[in-house]
Amino acid sequence: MAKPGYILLKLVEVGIIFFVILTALFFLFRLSPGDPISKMVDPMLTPEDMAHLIQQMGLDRPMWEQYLIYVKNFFTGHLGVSFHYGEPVETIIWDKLKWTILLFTTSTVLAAFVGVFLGKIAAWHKGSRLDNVMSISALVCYTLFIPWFALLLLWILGFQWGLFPLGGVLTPALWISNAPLITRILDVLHHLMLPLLTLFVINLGSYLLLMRSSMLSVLSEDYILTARAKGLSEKVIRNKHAARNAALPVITSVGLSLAFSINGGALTEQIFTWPGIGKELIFAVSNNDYPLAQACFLLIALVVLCANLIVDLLYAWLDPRITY
Amino acid sequence: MGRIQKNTSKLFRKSCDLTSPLCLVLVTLAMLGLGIVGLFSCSQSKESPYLKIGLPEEPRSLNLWLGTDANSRNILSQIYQPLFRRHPETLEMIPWLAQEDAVFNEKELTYTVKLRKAKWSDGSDFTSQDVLFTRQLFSDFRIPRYHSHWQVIEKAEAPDDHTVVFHLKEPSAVFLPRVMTAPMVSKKEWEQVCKDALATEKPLRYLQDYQIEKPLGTGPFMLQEYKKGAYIHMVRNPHFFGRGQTIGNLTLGPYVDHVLFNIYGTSDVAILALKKGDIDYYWWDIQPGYLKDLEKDSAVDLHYNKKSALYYLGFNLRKAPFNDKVLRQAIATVVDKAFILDRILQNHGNPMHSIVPAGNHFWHNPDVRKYGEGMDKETRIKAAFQMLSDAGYSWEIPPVAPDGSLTKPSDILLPSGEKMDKFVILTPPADYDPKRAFAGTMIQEWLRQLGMNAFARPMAFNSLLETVKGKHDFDAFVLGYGKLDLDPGYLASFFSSKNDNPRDWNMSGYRNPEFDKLAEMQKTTVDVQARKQMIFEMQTMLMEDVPYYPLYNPHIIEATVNKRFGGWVERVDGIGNIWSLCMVQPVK
Amino acid sequence: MSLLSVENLSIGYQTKKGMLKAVDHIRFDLEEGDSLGFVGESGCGKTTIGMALMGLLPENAEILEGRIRFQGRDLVLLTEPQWRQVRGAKVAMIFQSAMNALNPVFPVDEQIKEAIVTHQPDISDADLSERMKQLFDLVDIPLARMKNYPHEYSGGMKQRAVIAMALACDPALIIADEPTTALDVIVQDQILREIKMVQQKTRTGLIFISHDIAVVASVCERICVMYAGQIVETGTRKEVFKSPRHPYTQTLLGSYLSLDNLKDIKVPDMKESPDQLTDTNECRFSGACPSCDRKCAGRSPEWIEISPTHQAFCCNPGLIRRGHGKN
Amino acid sequence: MLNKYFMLRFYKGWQIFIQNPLGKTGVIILGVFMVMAIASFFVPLIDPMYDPMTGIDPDIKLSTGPSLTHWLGTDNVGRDILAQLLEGAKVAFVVGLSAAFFSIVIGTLVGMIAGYAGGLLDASLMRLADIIMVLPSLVILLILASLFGQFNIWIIVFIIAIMRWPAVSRVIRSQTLSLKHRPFIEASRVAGASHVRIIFRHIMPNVLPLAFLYMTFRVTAAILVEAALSFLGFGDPSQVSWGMMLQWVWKSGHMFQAPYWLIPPGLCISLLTLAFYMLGRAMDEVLDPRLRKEGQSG
Repeated sequence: MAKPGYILLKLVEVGIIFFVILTALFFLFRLSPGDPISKMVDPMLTPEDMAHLIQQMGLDRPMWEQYLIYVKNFFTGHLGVSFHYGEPVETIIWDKLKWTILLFTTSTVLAAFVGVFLGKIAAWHKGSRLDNVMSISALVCYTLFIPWFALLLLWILGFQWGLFPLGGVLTPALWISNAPLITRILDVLHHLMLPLLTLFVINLGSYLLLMRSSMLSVLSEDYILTARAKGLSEKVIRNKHAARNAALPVITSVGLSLAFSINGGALTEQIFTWPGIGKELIFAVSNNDYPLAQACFLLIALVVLCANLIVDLLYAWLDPRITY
Repeated sequence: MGRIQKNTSKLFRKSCDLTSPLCLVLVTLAMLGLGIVGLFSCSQSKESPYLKIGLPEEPRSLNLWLGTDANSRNILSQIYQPLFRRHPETLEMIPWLAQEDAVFNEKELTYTVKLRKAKWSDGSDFTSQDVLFTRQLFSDFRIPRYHSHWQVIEKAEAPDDHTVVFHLKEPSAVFLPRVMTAPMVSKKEWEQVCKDALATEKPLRYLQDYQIEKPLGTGPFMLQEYKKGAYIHMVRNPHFFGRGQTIGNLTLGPYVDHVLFNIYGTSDVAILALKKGDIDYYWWDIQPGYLKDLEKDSAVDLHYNKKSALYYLGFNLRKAPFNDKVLRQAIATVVDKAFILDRILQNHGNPMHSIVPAGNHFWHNPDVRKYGEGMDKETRIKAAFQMLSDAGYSWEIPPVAPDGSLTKPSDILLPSGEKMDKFVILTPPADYDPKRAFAGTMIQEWLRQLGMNAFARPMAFNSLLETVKGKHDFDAFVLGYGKLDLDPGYLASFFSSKNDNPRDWNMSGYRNPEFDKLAEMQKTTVDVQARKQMIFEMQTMLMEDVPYYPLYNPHIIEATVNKRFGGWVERVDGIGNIWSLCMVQPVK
Repeated sequence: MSLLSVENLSIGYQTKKGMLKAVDHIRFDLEEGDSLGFVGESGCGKTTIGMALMGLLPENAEILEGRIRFQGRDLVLLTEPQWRQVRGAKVAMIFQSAMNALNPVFPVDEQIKEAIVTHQPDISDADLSERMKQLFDLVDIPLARMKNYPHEYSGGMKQRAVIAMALACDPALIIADEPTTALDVIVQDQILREIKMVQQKTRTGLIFISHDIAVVASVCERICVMYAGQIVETGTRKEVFKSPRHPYTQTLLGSYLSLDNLKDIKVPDMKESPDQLTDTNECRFSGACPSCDRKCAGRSPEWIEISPTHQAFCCNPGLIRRGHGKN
Repeated sequence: MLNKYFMLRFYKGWQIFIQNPLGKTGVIILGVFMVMAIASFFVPLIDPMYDPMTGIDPDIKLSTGPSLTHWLGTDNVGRDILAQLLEGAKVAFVVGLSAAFFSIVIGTLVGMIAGYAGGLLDASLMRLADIIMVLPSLVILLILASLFGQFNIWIIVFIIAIMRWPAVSRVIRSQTLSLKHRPFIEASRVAGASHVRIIFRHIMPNVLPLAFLYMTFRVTAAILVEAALSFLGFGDPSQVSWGMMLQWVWKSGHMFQAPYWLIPPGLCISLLTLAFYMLGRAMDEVLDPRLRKEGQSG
């Protein structure tokens, strides 16, 4: 279980992996064809200008030198300045991260709660019509193609019924006409709804299925029989004895999915033009904005690694029976 | 250990008890509730005094040395002003920050420019010192785009606060259109920054990365607030020199006090916002796909304007088979511009016959050699077949049978007798520019009817440029320039043989001594008419040798809502220009 | 009258292959404070009986006929809510695998308290903790360990805790289903003594289910030997142990006791041929019976009384009466 | 002999499998898509204008709704949507199956070797697996794709495979570990069988069913990733795929006007993944006895 030694080991491991990724990333970016200015098709830009720009970006230096600088800066906390925005990467990322966090924590947590709740019911009535309906629809939700689903929502709820805005995070007109704070918050929430709904539905599916199966395996445990033998009411057995054990894997997977949300995040943010990390990453990458892209990806990697670490430890704590 | 577990188990107790039906109800309620709030807030946003303009993307930066992308320029061009700019209709250079036309002294090689009594938006005066400073800045930092042109100035001096005299190294044809159109910046705002920058080992980078909260300019508007990823709020500049003045027979405003730029990520959303009336104008051209239902909408005005753009099929003249002029001409002949126009642009554009677009009416040479003009498919193929067979190309099965009927030809053989091996036409991918991608596909089909096995291959834009411009390792490609400068100087940069090296602008490797000579000459020819002759001459040469074959030139289609504001200024390249923003006024 | 009397109880499982009888016309009585052991190989239906007495039969099982009289009421007729009154309160169970019988995410005491509180909702905290102390003393688990989590307990302690849980509301009847199988011999011994001692102290009725006749014998006054869903022999510990009459009993004893007996014991496996459990009056052991002759074939066995307390179920009265000293 | 045993096992599995409702629906849906994929070969033969990539209907300029000549309508340059849909089915199968297959092959091999060899090799391999497992595959692909221009479909497949083997190898490994000390392995080792032989003749047949199970899940993942990639515009631009179609409808500004264009591709992606997933679930129940319906308890 979670002995300090174990934790230390894990930490070291994470550190190493991270450094590997960091290095791999650097060379990946530098060895790829094209550079930040190769996209500029502006006849007014002479080759001299381009050379000058490259030199100013420090891309004319030998690779190893660039690498050393990059590593040094990284460990002295300088992620560099974005080629595209000319702003320190940290500030940009923080700007975007706020929105990503807002979107994903809310959607994941909501989905987890509802999913656990429904999964519990489904498992409890295993084989009933209710169960079948629930788990099939969960399956469907789970396998929905995110962008497509997002586009559909956009089309129906946003366009046809005009219930929600079609993108962005706020209504400019509302904000400059210094509206009261509450209205602004509501405005943001209102913009949040569609992406939230998308992610919610998709996560819901997976959590429901997860909860259901883990609940089923718990229900076949002996202590459930014991609980029955005590003459406890079904409700107590289900909610207290079964659900709590069954919830463990879900809780842990919440941690993981928060990290992996980046995957689906890129898509969702792209479609709803939600100014989050995922969207930024895609943008930065397709513009060869090395510092920004690298920082974004490192951030993601870091989050994922930490999430895994935490999950490992959590498991070790929560469930002495599990050993790996 | 046990304790930890107890806590965690507590935690789970909570979590599980929370998951009650309430949760579901809550979620749904929240959604509906917010839905309503949203509607209310939207309806609220409907009536407001602002001129609302949609931007397709986040501007790169409000630092004009970095913000060279379309969106940044749209914003900055309202702030930083040049000494001269082009008149929207005549397209001639007219004084802007300058008081009157520049006076050229032949033998001294000097331009004398009188400046307006303009003020910076903070109320301080705009003086000749600022101009000198700007010039110094260009050369100190070798500012891309400007430095190369400003080099022509040997020295500049300011006899008084509102006069600047530029001493030129050599006569320059592009002094007004290229040099004098550079934005002027305030000494006050930049002096300190420049000092610091020059102290670092990467001055330009420092300058570009410098964060400016409120750009200081002389233009009609100034920045009020910039909310990243959401909007840019600009207000009228009380000190704008042009207000109430009549410049180029337009009495300038601006007639609106606030301009609000909404930043949208995608065109769909922006255009829907337009239809809903959330914005008055979307500063981007509209894909034909949207036109169908925009035309139905009576509240929306569509503006079709000529574009100074060039979309062309380029050949690699450095190697076979395209080093043969006849082959290129034959290909030019089979390419059905009318079809491309009709199918891809859905007739929102005009065919292109010279490198200089027709929209640029002053420099465009209307009578260059035209290929396959007015022919139908069959005659095209026959004509091309004729040209090729005359030049010694042959087929097992020729595309045109002896009896004059079209057949499916076998592979074409070069004059040397060996088979022409397959070649690739590189195009941008469909998502970057569907027009070019599909144009490529069609050209492929046409060439196959001549027995050439051509393959149109969409390629990610980055690597496309890398291959074509960087490595020169290609057969043919379809590319274009959305915004060509109105001065035809680019002819020189695209086709002079001295630019035929990697990363430089002569991508197809065109080498023609006479052309080079003209190209050099026109640069220093100050007499416009003389220069015009040369430019025409050059165009004729190019269309004879077809290193590039111009394909089409789309109209720029823009949409405005006519309910609140009117008076947009139409111009080649559309209504998105400073004139519009100076002229637009609320409709009664 | 007796605490528990089961009258020709039959229980069947609904499976893909149709209705399988796991328990076939069982009858037995149990007096106040008396202890009865069920012994037989796995699959013979003994666990099913236990479950039936707890009203915890799986969904696909149903009671086909018969009555379970407990304290004068017929448990077969109880509804689920009524069952809940009985379970834990009047009838308690000690489960097979003690290892997993406790919920890993709750402290032990909490789980036991739960049992009490469910049946005596208005018990005062004082009484409750008093009661807990008694229980833990009874099964001697140090009070200090009360608040621990199951996985911090040893196997034996877990089992003790389970026993304590069963005793929590001092029930009139305890059903112990293989309570010691998972434990090593030493602990097993302690636990058995534990159970016996407790049972005598609290004068509860005990039904002890095991495949190990020796274990049963060490705990119970009376023993029922089961085979293929039927009781084939019943009697006091002495009777069954000293003079087993039914061939199957003898085989069982043989397989456990005599080291010198070398003939391999054919023990037919239920799972392979479940159709044996479908209705048939023929002797089910005949297939494997060492002393079966053609006289048996086709005859249906009946109860043969050796003594008022000792009966066997066979179709060969002579054989049974004679006791045909196989050993 | 082992193979016969394997076949038998497979057959038994199939029996249970086909009784399972999930499995049945999955198979049916798959069948439909199979037909579509096969049809894609013949459609262009009817008329070149039905070629999904280059076929252009001469008398259609705008995207038009369903008609007799184009049952699902056309896209904005007059290409037949149905044809593209069929082509997409083909591509989806190719991508999904091949990616899954490669990842399974890699995963199984690594798993078996790691499990069988144990020791340092095992440890290092599993570490590697961990590292790869924590990387979000879509993002990786995005970066690679946009850095190196665009990929052709096979490179994408390959990268997906590379990203997806670890989960498999973990399972296979544990399975191998449990097999390693089974009598019949011991026996053959005593009998002097070479390691290679043991791995391939004795261990592999026993782990293959599991591998199959995982294959179905890989397929879903692969299809989704490819689609997502193409949707974001980093796919193979010279290759029609469902993701591409969605991307075209989105980028060409038809998503709010051409539901007949917007809905089919996504629907297909979702359905196909659903089908494979159902298959996986069904197999799960076949191969994992714990999930099977309990028989009687004695």
